[in-house]
Amino acid sequence: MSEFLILLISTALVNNVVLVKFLGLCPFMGVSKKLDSSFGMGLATTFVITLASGACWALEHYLLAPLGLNYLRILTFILVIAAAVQFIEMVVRKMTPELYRTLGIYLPLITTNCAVLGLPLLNVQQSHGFVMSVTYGFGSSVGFTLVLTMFAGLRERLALAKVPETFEGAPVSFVLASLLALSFMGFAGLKLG
Amino acid sequence: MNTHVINLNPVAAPHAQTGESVSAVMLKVLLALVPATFYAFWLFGAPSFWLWLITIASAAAGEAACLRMGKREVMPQLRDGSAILTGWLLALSLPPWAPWWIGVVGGLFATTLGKQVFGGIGNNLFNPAMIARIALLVSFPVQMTYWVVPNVAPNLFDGLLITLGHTPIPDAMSSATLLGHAKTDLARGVDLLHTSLPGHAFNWVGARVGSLGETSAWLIAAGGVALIFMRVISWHIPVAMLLALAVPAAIGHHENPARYLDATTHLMSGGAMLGAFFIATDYVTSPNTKWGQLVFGAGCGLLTWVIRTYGGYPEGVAFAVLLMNALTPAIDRLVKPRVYGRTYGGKPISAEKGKRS
Amino acid sequence: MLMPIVSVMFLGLFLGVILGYAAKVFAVEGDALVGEIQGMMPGTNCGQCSFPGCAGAAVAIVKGEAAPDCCPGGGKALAEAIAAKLGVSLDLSALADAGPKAATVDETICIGCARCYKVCPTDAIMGAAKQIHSVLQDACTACGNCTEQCPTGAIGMQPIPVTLDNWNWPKPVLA
Amino acid sequence: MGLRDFLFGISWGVHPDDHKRPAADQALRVLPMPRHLYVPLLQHAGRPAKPIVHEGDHVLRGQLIATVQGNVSAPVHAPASGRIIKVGEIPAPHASGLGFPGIVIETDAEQRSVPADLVSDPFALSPEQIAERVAAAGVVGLGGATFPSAIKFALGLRLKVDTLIVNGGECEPYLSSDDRIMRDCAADVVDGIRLVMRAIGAGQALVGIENNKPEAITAMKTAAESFPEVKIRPVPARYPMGSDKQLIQMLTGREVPSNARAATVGVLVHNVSTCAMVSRAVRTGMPLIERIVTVNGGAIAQPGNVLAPIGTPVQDLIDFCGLKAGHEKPARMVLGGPMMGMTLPNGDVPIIKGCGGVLALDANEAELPKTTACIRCGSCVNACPMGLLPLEMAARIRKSDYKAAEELAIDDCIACGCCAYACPSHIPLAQMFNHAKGELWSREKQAKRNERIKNLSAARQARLERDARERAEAAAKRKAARAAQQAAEKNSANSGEASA
Repeated sequence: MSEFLILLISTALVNNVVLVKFLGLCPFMGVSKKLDSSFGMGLATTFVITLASGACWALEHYLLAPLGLNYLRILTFILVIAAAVQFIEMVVRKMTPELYRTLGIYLPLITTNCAVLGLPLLNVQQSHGFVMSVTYGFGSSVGFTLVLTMFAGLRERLALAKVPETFEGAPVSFVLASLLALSFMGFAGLKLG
Repeated sequence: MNTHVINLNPVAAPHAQTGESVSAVMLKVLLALVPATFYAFWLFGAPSFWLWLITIASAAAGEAACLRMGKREVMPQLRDGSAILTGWLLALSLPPWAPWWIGVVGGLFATTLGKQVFGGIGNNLFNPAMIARIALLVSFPVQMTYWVVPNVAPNLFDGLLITLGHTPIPDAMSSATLLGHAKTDLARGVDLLHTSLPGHAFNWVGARVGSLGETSAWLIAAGGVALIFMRVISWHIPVAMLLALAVPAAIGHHENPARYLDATTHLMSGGAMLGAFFIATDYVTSPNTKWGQLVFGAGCGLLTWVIRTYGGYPEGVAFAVLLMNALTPAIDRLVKPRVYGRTYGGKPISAEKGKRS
Repeated sequence: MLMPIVSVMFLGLFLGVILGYAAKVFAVEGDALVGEIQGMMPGTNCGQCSFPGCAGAAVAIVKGEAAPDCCPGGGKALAEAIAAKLGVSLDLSALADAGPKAATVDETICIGCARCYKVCPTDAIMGAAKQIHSVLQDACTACGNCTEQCPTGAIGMQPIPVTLDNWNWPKPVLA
Repeated sequence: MGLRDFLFGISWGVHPDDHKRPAADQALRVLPMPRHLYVPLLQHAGRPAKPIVHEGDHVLRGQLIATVQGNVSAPVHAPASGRIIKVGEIPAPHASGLGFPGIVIETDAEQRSVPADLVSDPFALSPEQIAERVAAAGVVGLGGATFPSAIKFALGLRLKVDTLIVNGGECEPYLSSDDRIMRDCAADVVDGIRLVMRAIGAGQALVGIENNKPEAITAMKTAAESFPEVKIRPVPARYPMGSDKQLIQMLTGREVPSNARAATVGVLVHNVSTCAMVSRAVRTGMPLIERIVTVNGGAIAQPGNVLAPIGTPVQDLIDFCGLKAGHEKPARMVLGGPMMGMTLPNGDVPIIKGCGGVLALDANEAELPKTTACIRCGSCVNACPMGLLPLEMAARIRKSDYKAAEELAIDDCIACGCCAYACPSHIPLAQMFNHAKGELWSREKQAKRNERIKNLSAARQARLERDARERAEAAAKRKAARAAQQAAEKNSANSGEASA
């Protein structure tokens, strides 16, 4: 059990997918205007990544490797991810139309989120087992959700600040993201146990 | 009765104001820092004084430049002392004999990227002093971890030469802080019971290796308690932070003394006291409700202990405070005081509950 | 050579079937949003927002062609309600705050021709043939139909006067 | 400020120095009858009263000049005998300088009053009779809320309140009119308290008096000695202890739910001056036509309490107490106390039933410290007696996000001014919240208006369609009738030919 926990902490905090590996930056910047919608986005992304990690591992293990079709890896991974995103989009549209409207274009854009494709590829690269890759995917997406929600809270506070015109909007958000990344370096080299 | 012109912008109540003002509050905090700072000057001699001066000057310069660029009047905001306080706290967290450009880069970074970018006082989201310290620590690891043995105080002029980098610092003088020493020994597999602590590593009075703010824990704590009684800060954050640092340390030490430092070492060494009383209690970046402050303080203490014990860096206070600053908006959203006549959830209370409470 | 084509084709087919089935399970009927927003509009089809009636404006708002505060009749209350419904943040201070206007009749030159109250979408004008007319300020949305009809220009748009009821403390300008 | 208070005492509220002495200790002076009285028709919460007198009429002192209108309203009586010279717009006691409907009386020398309607034993009256006489006398809450007292009695009776809380707090600095009435007419106050208890069926009365008024406490204790059910409870002097929700919590520990009245938790709050007026109204039938007003402030030569008729211009009060040498005009005139008082544009404004004091502030009292940026220090959060987050609300109001301020429960803000007082950056928080509440209220009003307009236009649409349909049917019926008629002529013509 503790080994699972250590992996979770190391993927979520130590090498966080957004602030350390710098994957998935466009939804990180795009959706984080409001806390509720960004938490919704985090959950949707977590679902997609975890599903995709498992499916891509199975795909790699049972289809691509035995048939030697490794060069098709990215194509098939994207296919699975796109299907998962379509599925989650239908679910969100049905379950919470409010969230569907606030996420808007960013929901289908999960497909293009580089973390969603990146993580399965990393799984394959580090040749994780099935459980390992699902945990790795889940841990990283929990890290993504955590940082996205923290950043959304900060940006909501920032919206109330008297930011000078030249920095209004995206520039100040980028400065804020860099400072957040700076403070996340505290977890660098964190080894439990 | 002639009809009078409609006054669309009359003076509103209340017509009485408190005597308190922002600069008075900042002045009290600066005064609370004076004893610890001068003791540190006495310990580390003139170079630390020059470094302190340069850091404050560059912090103020950074703020002035940004204000002028933003076409806002410079003097009132400088006079309220927040830039000086930021510079001072940053200087307290630097190695005493660090070169001058560390102070300049840190001071400028603190007030420009740390505060003015977000719109000046009251708008920054991270503690400016700590952001600058982390930026320096990450970009100039050598200069930022170069500690000096105390009680070797060159006079004023030689001190200036050292700070300006003219005369090199003799190696005999350098040593490691207690936390740094513990971290390296653990890395080398030597457990804490057998490690040979350098003479100056731990000293009750505070004459030990470390940055200006790390030495005299007692004086800093005294300054902090004075601030609490002057009602500038409330006791919630410092008490929560120190408790959340001491409790896991005590448990850890009890379980496995070889692996974990004990509670008093954690409290007295490193930036714990400075962090708890002066850095974590920064108004702008900490929650403003009592319960929120308790959660914030506990978070800072716990993260400091985690980073010190398991993390890559020996000193975790700066990182812990910044991470909790990042969580402050979330804490403010979750922890709100109970409004009179409403439940914690915000719904009006029922009449029976009103009668009974 | 055949294997890659076949495997990808099967994968696509398999996923397509799942999505087809899911589409039926999670079917959602048409976008009820336009109806909701139109329900909020005053419904006077006065045309001040340059769209064909309130329905036209609602469609434009949902499509994003029009801003939520394009309906002067609804004022800030409506703009805020639409912005909340769309989940869009809205800067209301930009709304031209010349203050709400209402039609007022200049009794001295009104000849009682009764043309204006025929075109008023909310029956806000009271009057009979050859009698002096007057406007119910509370029901007037300042759509301006009456001003075009009036032969003598007796009816005009005046800002609603400030009284103790609608006077409000101004927002203090902060440093 | 003992340690216990420091750690566990009440943390809300502020402690401004109260400037009550020496004005509070001066003997009560009676204002000579001013030449003109400007009596507003709206001096109470609810709908304005309807005038029943005309210009040129002659009225006696205490005569009814405006009757109740709507269910929450109060009558207005002539504060002096004289001639009505105007029924129209008079300057309103409001910061905007706007006017509102009122009656101007030119006072005469004789000052003949309406004959008193004495009642020998008021306690023989039934609660309804007491409420009726209080309503007829136009008695309203004199603490400042000016809610018609009789309607409160009915509410209290209906909801079976068990405790009457008498508010002798008067926590606003400078003001001492309640203090003066407790010292001089403690017997009237206690008598009024017992009458109100009888009117609302309350078992006990708790009189909350701030402990910075020792003379008033002793006076009230001696007056209430023989009535065990009237209990005098000194409370710590701390602004806003006089606010009803805070006094209820301090005396009984009960908390009034957010959007409900105090009566729902079994208590009713009345001001000490109101109780004194209830006693006079029930015993002698004397209506509410005069009240004790504190005239104070740095610019006043002899500050003190003055008994003045309702409708007296503020300028007369200030001239009566005189300005200090070197002040030809006060730097600022305030109606009420410094914490919640309303700035007056000029002195021609009349005092009304709910006005407890008039302040003439000199230059340094009126000096506005410069507003600097908010440093999120939280002293406003500690000061707020309602447990709100003033800095968070203010930040959102600055961005005109009133909906978010509403979610932070701005409706519960009692505008006591503690946050603005405690703010080291001197941000006018009270004004921001009044602005926001006004904006939210006007939006709500506009939403209701939109709703009405939608119904109006829908009704018009329906009417036009009905007219068109009826006209079409009528035309169709006429055409059918004509066709039938032609057909009839044709076949009569055919039968004519056939027969011919």
